[in-house]
Amino acid sequence: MATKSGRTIAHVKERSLKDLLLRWESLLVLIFIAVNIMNASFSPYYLDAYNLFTSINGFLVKGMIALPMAYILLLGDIDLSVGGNVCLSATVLGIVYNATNNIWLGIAACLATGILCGALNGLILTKFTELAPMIVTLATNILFRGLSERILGDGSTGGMQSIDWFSKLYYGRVGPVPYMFIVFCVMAVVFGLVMHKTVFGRQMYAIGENKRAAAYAGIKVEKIRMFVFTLTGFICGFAAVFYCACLGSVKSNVAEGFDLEAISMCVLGGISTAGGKGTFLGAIIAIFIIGLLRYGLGLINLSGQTIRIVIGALLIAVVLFPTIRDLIKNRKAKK
Amino acid sequence: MKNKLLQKNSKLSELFRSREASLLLVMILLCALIQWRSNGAFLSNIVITQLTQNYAYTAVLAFGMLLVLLIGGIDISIGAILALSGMTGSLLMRDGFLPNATSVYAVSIAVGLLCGLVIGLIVAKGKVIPIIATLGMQYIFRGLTYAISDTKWVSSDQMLASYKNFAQGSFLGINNLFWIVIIVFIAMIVFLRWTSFGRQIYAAGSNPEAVKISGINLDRVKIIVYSINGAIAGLAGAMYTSMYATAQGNMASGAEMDVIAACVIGGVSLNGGQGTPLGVLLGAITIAIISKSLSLVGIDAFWQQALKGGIILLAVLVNVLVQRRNNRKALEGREI
Amino acid sequence: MKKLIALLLAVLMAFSLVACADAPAGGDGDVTYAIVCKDASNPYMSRMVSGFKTACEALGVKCIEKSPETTSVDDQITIVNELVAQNVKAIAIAANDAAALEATLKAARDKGVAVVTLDSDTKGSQMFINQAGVTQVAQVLVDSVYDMTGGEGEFAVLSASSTATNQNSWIAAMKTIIEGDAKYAKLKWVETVYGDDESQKSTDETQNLMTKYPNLEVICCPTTVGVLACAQTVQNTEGCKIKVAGLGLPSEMKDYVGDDKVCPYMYLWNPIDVGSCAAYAIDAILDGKVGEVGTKFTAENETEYEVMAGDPADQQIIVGPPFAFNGDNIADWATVY
Amino acid sequence: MDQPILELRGITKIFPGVKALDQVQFDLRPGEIHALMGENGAGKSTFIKVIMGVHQAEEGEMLLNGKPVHFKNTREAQKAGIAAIYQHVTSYPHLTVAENIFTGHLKVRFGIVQWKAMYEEADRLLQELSADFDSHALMGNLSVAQQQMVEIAKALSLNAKIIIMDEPTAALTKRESEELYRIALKLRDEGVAIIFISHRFEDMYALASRVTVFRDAHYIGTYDVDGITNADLIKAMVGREINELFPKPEVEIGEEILRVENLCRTGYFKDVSFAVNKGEIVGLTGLVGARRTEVVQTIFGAEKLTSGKIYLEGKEVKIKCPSDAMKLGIGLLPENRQIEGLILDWGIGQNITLTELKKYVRGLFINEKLEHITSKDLAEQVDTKAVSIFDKASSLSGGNQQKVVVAKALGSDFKVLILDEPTKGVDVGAKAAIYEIMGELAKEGYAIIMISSEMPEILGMSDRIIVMCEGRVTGELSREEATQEKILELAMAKHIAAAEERKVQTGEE
Repeated sequence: MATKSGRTIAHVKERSLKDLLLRWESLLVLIFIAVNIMNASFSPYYLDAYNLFTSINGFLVKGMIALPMAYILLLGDIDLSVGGNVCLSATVLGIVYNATNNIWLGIAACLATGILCGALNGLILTKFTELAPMIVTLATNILFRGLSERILGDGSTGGMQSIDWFSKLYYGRVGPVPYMFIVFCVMAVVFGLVMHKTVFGRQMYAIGENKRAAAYAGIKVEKIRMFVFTLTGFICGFAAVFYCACLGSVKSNVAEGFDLEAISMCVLGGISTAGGKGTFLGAIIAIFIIGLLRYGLGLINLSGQTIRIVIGALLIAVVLFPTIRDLIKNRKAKK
Repeated sequence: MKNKLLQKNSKLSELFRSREASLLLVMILLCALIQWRSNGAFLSNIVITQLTQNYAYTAVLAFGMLLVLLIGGIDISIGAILALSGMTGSLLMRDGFLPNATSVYAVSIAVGLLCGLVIGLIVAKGKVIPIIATLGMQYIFRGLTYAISDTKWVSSDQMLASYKNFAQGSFLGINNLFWIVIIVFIAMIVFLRWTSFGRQIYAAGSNPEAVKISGINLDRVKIIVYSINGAIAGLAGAMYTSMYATAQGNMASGAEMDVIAACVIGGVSLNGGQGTPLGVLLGAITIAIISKSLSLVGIDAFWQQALKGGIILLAVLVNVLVQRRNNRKALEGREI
Repeated sequence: MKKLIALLLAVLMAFSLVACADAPAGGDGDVTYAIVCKDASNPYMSRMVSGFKTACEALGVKCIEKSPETTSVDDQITIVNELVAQNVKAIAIAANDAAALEATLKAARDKGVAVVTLDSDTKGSQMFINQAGVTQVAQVLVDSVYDMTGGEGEFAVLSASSTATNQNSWIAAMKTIIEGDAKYAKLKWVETVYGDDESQKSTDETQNLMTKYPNLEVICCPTTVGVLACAQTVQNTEGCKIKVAGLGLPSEMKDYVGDDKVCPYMYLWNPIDVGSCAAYAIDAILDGKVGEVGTKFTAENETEYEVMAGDPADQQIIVGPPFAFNGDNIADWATVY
Repeated sequence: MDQPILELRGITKIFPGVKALDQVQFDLRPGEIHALMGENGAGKSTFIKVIMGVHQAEEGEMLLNGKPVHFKNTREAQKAGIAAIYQHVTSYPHLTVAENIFTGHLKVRFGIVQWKAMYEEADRLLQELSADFDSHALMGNLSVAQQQMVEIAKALSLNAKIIIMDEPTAALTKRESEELYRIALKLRDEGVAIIFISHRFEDMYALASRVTVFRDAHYIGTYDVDGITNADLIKAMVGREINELFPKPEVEIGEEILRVENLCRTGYFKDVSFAVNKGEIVGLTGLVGARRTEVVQTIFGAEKLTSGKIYLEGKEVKIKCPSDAMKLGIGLLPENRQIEGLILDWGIGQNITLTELKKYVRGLFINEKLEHITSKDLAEQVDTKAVSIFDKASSLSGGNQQKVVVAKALGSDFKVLILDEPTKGVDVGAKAAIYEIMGELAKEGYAIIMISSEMPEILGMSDRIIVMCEGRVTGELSREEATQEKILELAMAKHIAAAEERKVQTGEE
């Protein structure tokens, strides 16, 4: 069309081993391996498959919530209300089950509650775009938990575990592998493929990088945000079902701190809270790093507070990684 | 010329339209409602004294958070810093290293300052996003609090009488803790309005890119701001332990959320560059009134949390709607 | 780059070495008992742990202590799983929920681990080491309210959080007692409030009770954390005549207990004994000394306990009646726990 | 000849992977205005930042009044009497004008900021510049031209002996530019030496006595403005000759494609009506504040329409968001490329395919191979100067960024293309290429709306010209009848009317 200079542009990416090694995920894989070696060498009980899967099951409810949280962070948003949402959804499951004696109704109500809570967040944030997601979800978190407290008062609700198959959702296994682990893996694959291989995923990246440019490229920014917040709500409800299967009894203080835990997992996985950056693989590895590190340190009976310090230090050390890497790169470039 | 006249005239109306004014209005309405519902018990000398004493530390924390939010940062570790510094001061006092109340306060502030400095360095030099840096440090500070205290408490009888009495004492009829709030408030006004460093903080939040080429050392601003915020959290730690005459590992966990809510209600923007100490003071008082009065007006204990969340949400939404209305009015007034 | 990786690995290794050095080796043929608390920062719990530990030493077994950060039942499930994975022989747990641990504890028992509960009971436990019967505790609380009000007047209850199982059951029992006996007809229970075991909230709630009910005579706090904040607030309020009743640790409450102070007397049982008793009970269970209801075992100081039917645990023993602390004995007990 | 007040020799600046400056030199004499020219990406902005101490040069030396100096940061440069006005206005929107003027050197006594003295001094400086706003105004409420004036006041407040202006006229209208010339000449007469960076030849002719040219991080030469021809200068800048600047092809104009009637947006514009036909290029022009951009943003659905109707090929359409507009075949190339047009951190390939990702979906997923090949083709079609489609958009110069935006639009099936200031911040070489592409598009049957503030561009490219003034359409001119004077008259219609009204009023009194 225009006066051609005859310049050609390469469309195949050069892949160098060095670039691969300098990726965030490589660091995570290294840490993951290190954590496992460490755990296995310091505790003879670590590599017992049955117990290992028991412990994995223990953090998978949080892990499930970390999946849509990755989307939320990718969009440059944040959701501090997931803990409250899980709590309220689980409460509704228990209450409806006890009122109707029908577990299916309970599950349906639980999922509906999760969706409603997520949609509420989404609605407020997309109708009032000038509001910071942090403050809105902070308030709705208090609201959701508060509603659960209103419903339950000083009591609790439960009895779902008496249904054998329901209890098996959490406790059931194929060989040593829990059903829930399989469910989680399927979810992780789906979430990962959507994030990296589909139009929707690419659009989320675009929104996280630059909302205005995304809108000008014809992406329905607010629709996608609304959908992702609602999806997060749905996954909260979904996770709440497994959570109920695990606990069998719900009080208004369950699932406390799930929000920051899920965010920590994503952040360690390289999904920046500033939006638009990170890969799903990173988040998945990070879920297992945090979970297994906790388990390993628990097996050698470190106190909870020491484990907390180790995890905080790990998080800080890893997020400092890019700065250190650039520092080294620059020094080399100057030479 | 026309422009100038317009501006002069609108000074007064601008005052009425400011966020502070609308917040004040909401506060007055809220107080009136509570006064009515509590059969006149709310606006009594005693309740106001209790309010100022019990929420003094939250207000002080909010001023520190104001600085951080002004430069476009955030600090969700202040609850943990409060605990660590308050615990350190109390432990040293218990073991007899500190002779008087002043030294306990000094130690707590120093510990807080140190914590803040670490965060500042990570954010400024390590180029880590503030929310992530403080999320990680929060785990560390809280963990350290348990570790140094061996998960034990420091109890009332292990504390100096002068330390405990300070929090209960008053001067000119105003509780000592609230005096601290007043002093920090005035110091903030002077600092932010009348010192060149204070103005640099506003500049840094208003346009961080511009700051880099205007001769202001952005990293230095960040480090100092986080350090001041840490020191203030340390001060709040001492206030907390002297007020409640006990130091516990889990104290003030989740305080950061109330503090951020207070700032946002007070008109501080999470994007930086906007917010005033007066707004923050009003925001902190609003949050205190909500927390304090819900049970006072006889609202069922199980409703309180849900209501608190609802009210915070409502306050934020109303603020946006008022702001939108103002903008629309301004646009409609424009001549085309 | 290689250097960086090497450095990181080295740091990780160093971390783990340090970590390893602190940790007691969990097993290798040794017999290990574990105790799991409600949360890490509760002095009452740490007294219980110390009793358990001492008893373990006396019995010649190893002891692991673990606590979640907050009173969350999730973390307790994780902890129990970690303990089971280490092949501990027995777990004593102060449950954060009356039902939610059932499946986890059952799984532990299926693996041959002895499970007892102490302080707070839960489904799935073999034996509940009951510090004092629920009715017994409720009775002494009601009686102290009755005594402090002089038989009639207004009183309020300041509890921990609405999710605290123990507190809830005591409060429920208090209600039954008051409603069931004409003796208490003139006591007026004005409100139950929750201080969430936080200093600020407890102080607020106490102050609000004073404002709302000018004729309030007694505040009853069945929580060791709440009673402290409550007593402190009442003492700091000039001209306040309210008395504080409840359950409190002598060491924390030393300043406030006495005839002329805000809390004339209060109750508690010895948490050290509770912990110690749990260890002996485990020992007896593993030895097969106890089984059926009615069998007996001896614990520290030759004290003999009889196994009774439990609910929701299979069985229970009751350590002893609540003990009253007053101005005369508080100073002595403050040094003990 | 005077000794240079500022002299730089052999300056080299390296960024990771790129040599931004390679052995460049420059000298500035007292009381002269020295133009610095070069294509985007030639290294001018980096050069300024090296002088100001924002960046540290790897090699070379800088002499101030014959003495070697080395600034570690901007403050040191300012203390030495050098001030810079940057390309993108670097103001603080939430602060007052006075404070913006004094940022970095607030008037402080005993550690206390002297607000009163500052406002007085600021007002004095603004008066000197004949500004029409006062120092209490909030910076965020000012127009770009007014903000520029604040930047100049800032330089004056520093008592600078050397002022560097980086593309100060880029965002200004002709009238505003002339005001700037007046100020610059006044400063020169007062003995201030000025380094003036610009793309516009008219700036250079109006002001400078000498001109230095950079190209691709190298120093090319320094010339007397009177002694060099236009063509030679362009050759020096782009390294080749550009013959025809406005290659407007003759296209037969077809049926009406887009028509808007009585568009209104409260507070911005009112009663805007016009139409554009197949194969036609309609120029939309006016002074800053005419709200041309707001009109097209509204048509595109990026902003909310208060009232009015939009017809596409004769049928009324409702456009609520950009994706509606794009589905209907309306494309917008926004003025603010860096914020609205591109995702700077992404490769150019992904940028190009973003709008039409669905085209590359095979099955459930995006076929990346197909995506890469298509985006490569599109990028080559507009002759983007890049090594690979994985180059980050931020690494390209302004002109090449604009080409990527064009390539992005080419990937979609649009009928109407709206180009908002398509050559703003684009260097001469790329400009010609963009005009050429525009011509080709018109030939292919696109209906084109082009917003521009540059008179030659408007006159050279448009078939029809619509002029706006303060939110209203004030006139429409055909290609034949349009002249610079007529356009200006329409663009200032409301100003003139206001002035006359004032005259009448004073007459009555």
